[in-house]
Amino acid sequence: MSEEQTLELLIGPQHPGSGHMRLVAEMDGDVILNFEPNIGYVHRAVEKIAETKTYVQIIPLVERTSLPDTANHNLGYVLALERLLGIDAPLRAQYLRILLAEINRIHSHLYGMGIHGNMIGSTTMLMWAFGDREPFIELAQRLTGARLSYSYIIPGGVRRDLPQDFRNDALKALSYMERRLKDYDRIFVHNPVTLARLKGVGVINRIDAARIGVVGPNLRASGIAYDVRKIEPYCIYPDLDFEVVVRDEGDAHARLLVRIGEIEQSISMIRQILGKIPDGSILADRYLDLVPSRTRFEKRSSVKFPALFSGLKPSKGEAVSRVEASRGELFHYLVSDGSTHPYRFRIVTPSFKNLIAFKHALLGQKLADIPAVYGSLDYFPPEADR
Amino acid sequence: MFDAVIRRLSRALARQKILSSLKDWGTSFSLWPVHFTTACCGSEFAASFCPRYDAERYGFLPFVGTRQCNVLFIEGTVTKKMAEAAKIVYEQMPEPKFVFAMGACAIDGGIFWNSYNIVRPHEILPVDVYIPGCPPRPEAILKSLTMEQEKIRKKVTPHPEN
Amino acid sequence: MKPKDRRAGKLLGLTGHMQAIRSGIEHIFKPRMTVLYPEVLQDLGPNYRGMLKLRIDICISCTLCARICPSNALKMVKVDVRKYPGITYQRCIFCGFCVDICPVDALEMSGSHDAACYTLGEQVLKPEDFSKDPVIEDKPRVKPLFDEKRGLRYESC
Amino acid sequence: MNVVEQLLQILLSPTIIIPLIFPGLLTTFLVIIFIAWFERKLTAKVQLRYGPLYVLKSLGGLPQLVADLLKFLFTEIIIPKGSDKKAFILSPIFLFTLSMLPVVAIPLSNSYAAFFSDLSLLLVLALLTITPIFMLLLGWSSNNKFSFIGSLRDGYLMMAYEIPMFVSILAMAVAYDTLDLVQVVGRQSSGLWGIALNPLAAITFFVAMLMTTARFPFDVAEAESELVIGPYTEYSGIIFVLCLGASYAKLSVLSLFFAEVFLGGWNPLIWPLTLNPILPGVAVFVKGLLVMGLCVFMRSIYPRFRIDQVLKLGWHTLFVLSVASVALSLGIVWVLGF
Repeated sequence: MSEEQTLELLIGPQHPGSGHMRLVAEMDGDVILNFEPNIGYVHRAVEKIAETKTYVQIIPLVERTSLPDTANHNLGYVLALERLLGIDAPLRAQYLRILLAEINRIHSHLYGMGIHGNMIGSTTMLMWAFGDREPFIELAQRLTGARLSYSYIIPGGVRRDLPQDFRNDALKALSYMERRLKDYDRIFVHNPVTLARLKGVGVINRIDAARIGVVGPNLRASGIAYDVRKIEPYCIYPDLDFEVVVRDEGDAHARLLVRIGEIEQSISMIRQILGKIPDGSILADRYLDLVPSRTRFEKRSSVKFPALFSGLKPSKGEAVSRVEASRGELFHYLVSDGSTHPYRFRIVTPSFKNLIAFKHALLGQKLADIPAVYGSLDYFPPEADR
Repeated sequence: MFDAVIRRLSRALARQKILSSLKDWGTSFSLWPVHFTTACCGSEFAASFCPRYDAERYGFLPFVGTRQCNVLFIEGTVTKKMAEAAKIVYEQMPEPKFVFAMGACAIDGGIFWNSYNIVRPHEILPVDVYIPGCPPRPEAILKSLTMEQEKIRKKVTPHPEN
Repeated sequence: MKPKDRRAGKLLGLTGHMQAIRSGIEHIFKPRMTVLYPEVLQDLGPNYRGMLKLRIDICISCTLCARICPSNALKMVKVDVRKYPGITYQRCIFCGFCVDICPVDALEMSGSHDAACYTLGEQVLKPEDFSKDPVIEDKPRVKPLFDEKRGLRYESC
Repeated sequence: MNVVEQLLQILLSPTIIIPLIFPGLLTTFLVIIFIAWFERKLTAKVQLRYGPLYVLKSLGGLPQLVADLLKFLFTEIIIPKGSDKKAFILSPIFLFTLSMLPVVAIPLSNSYAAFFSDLSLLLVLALLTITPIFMLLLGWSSNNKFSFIGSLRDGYLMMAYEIPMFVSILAMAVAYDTLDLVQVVGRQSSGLWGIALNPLAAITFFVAMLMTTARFPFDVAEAESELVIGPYTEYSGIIFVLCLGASYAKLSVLSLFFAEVFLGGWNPLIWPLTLNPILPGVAVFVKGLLVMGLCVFMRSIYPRFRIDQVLKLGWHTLFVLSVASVALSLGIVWVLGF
């Protein structure tokens, strides 16, 4: 088609519907002929900087790739590091890790839903979702001491024990969330305008989803029950009873419904964890023995780092880990040359995997579908750009 | 001739105390940040508008276009690619305009201080208020707002460093 | 390149409209979630990772905090004869690693995290300034409590 | 003294007061400021937060819009390089004036109107029809892709709402057997208001009104997540306020119109209203404000439609509804024998 007939729209990086990237859409009238997300606006060289930092210093660094979803990124990195170091966390620490990961999954999904609502014009959904994130952020803050950047999971365990009253508070927040999900249904999820905007929009069918390598809730909305928590269970997921939420439609609305389903699953998982969390140590004995006895965690609610942590030296080798982050499968690859810094560090983030879905789902759609699909994919640019 | 008269008249009017204090009052309660998310601090920036903190109480309304807004909120790291966009956005905004640098990354790089791809915003933009933290709490954002409002109303020198 | 076949959905789903409107009206009468920040301060809990404070009298100058700091925000600065950590909040990411690795508990975290400043220089603290208490405004405090109906509610304490 | 008295007489004559003070410029201005504040507050309340507050805490942030206005008054006006300067500056002014102009044709009581016309029902709508032309000009002169698409969408939107709106008003004209707004209100003095007489026409007109004034869920022309802010993208300073004010002015005019045609205007004409010819106008304004409140409430409930869905709604549903409302009116006339 000749150039005069098409219109090239540059959406972003300063645009209410773009986030931290530029979307280049070639339009014929109201129909998208070609769609190119232009990424790299938030490329901060996380993997390269990691080579200049010690192993423990990388923990806050990997979190910064995905601020709404820090716990899962933290967990993924630490699992890889633990494989390199050859240690295991005690059972209670494992439970606490998954507890934080599931709390984080809930508020990360709410973040995505809120942005999705705002993208198609429902500011109420944005505000409600962001307001209802707060109880879970508050829970995580009581547990870890920070709102979003938890840095909670360390090699060999976790940094803090459950605070007092945490169980009651968490149960209250969970039942509140269950109540609120019904409100969301009424005002947003089953709102006729939302249905008109999202049903049948941005369809990725089962075969395409598998072919282009979409991950996470977006893949499960296309009818493929792929979840690392089931396929390659880590930590205590084998002990937990949960289902993989799958829908067959593959459209923007199905992706929204999958997220809501996963919030429900996470709620039930947190209930199970709170019910059967065992007593015990929260840091591996190997490190606990290195801490001066008067600062041991038995006498306080948080662990002390052994001085060793300022210069951990894993043996030569390489390790990988896979975890199911809120946005999909997260892969960490770590190579050690026996020094205090990793030789090579690589993250494959779910957002980067989902990026290709943009191009696929938006061809032939209308201009107004760009934000609808963008929101439904729950794409977080810093995570993709690293 | 006519233009010059008008210009002189309007300048003389704007220098009047009542008018300038009205202007300062209006501007300080109507700081509209432009929708320009530079990095991950955007998630806490959004949280400061959420019902728990509700920055709109100060008339701080996130608005859409550059031409209507007067606040540029640098939300976290500015990469080299984003820095160009940040400068363009700043130039597109009408005077008077204010720049907030949010988060450690927007002050001195934070944890990314030795990255090859970052720019320190105060090198390219006249920053009014710095908010430390990684990410800063929404409270800190609200506090920076009140500080900026005071600064506008009390006529503190805008950029003491430059 | 054919546009994909699509269903526009039922535009006249009357029950859906009625439910949405009813839900909207119901929420007009629900209590707000907002904590009125500048009038009251939120209690951040005992182990919140806020602004740092150095207790210079018990610091043993072991440099562990400066070595573990992921963003090189803590640096050892010479005071008289010994070196003590100084901090720059220009870079500090509030990870709390320095507090947790300190073998003598000379560093502690305060419950204050709402800081902002006009200039860059204010954020660099030498050991002497670092050992002062962070400025905490004297305002009424509220404690967030969990509630099944409202999510979070605030009670003054 | 004589000159002063004459001057006063001229200034206080209805021909001056009506366009400038009540219900003209000043009142409309106050109503716009109030309703924009009310929109922000109501949306905030549904979203469980406060909305504008600290600008004047004792009044719940009521002067917030004054502050915004002052800010815009004193900000730089940027005229982009590639724009058509004359059209760029003049079209918002025309847009705002024309959006407000129909107010003069709306009578506020039997004897209080800028000018009485036998065709005032049509006049109001006809004057409003001109505004989309300036909207198109606005978008075209900005020389920005987003404004261009936005104004085109506004043009398309006009196709969707104009005909149902006219036809639904036609239905009311048939039912009342007049095109004069004073008589329209007079017909409703029996207590049978237009909304009860012909609910179909009322619903059609209300939805068309939401479309005309770009309220949710039909604000496709200003859809912020895809088109920044549509036709107004390049506007800054006080001319942006005119652009934004135009849609609120339209809303205020149409709400008054709705109150007169469907909500009985100044009926019931009870005691305090009979004292002065201006007082019934207050009753109309109160009803108008209620309608406006309902319109801005939609923001907190709905997302926005896509443009093709709005067009479909306009032609498939609203048009059919409006034709049905004409049939209903004919039936009413036939049965009741007006």
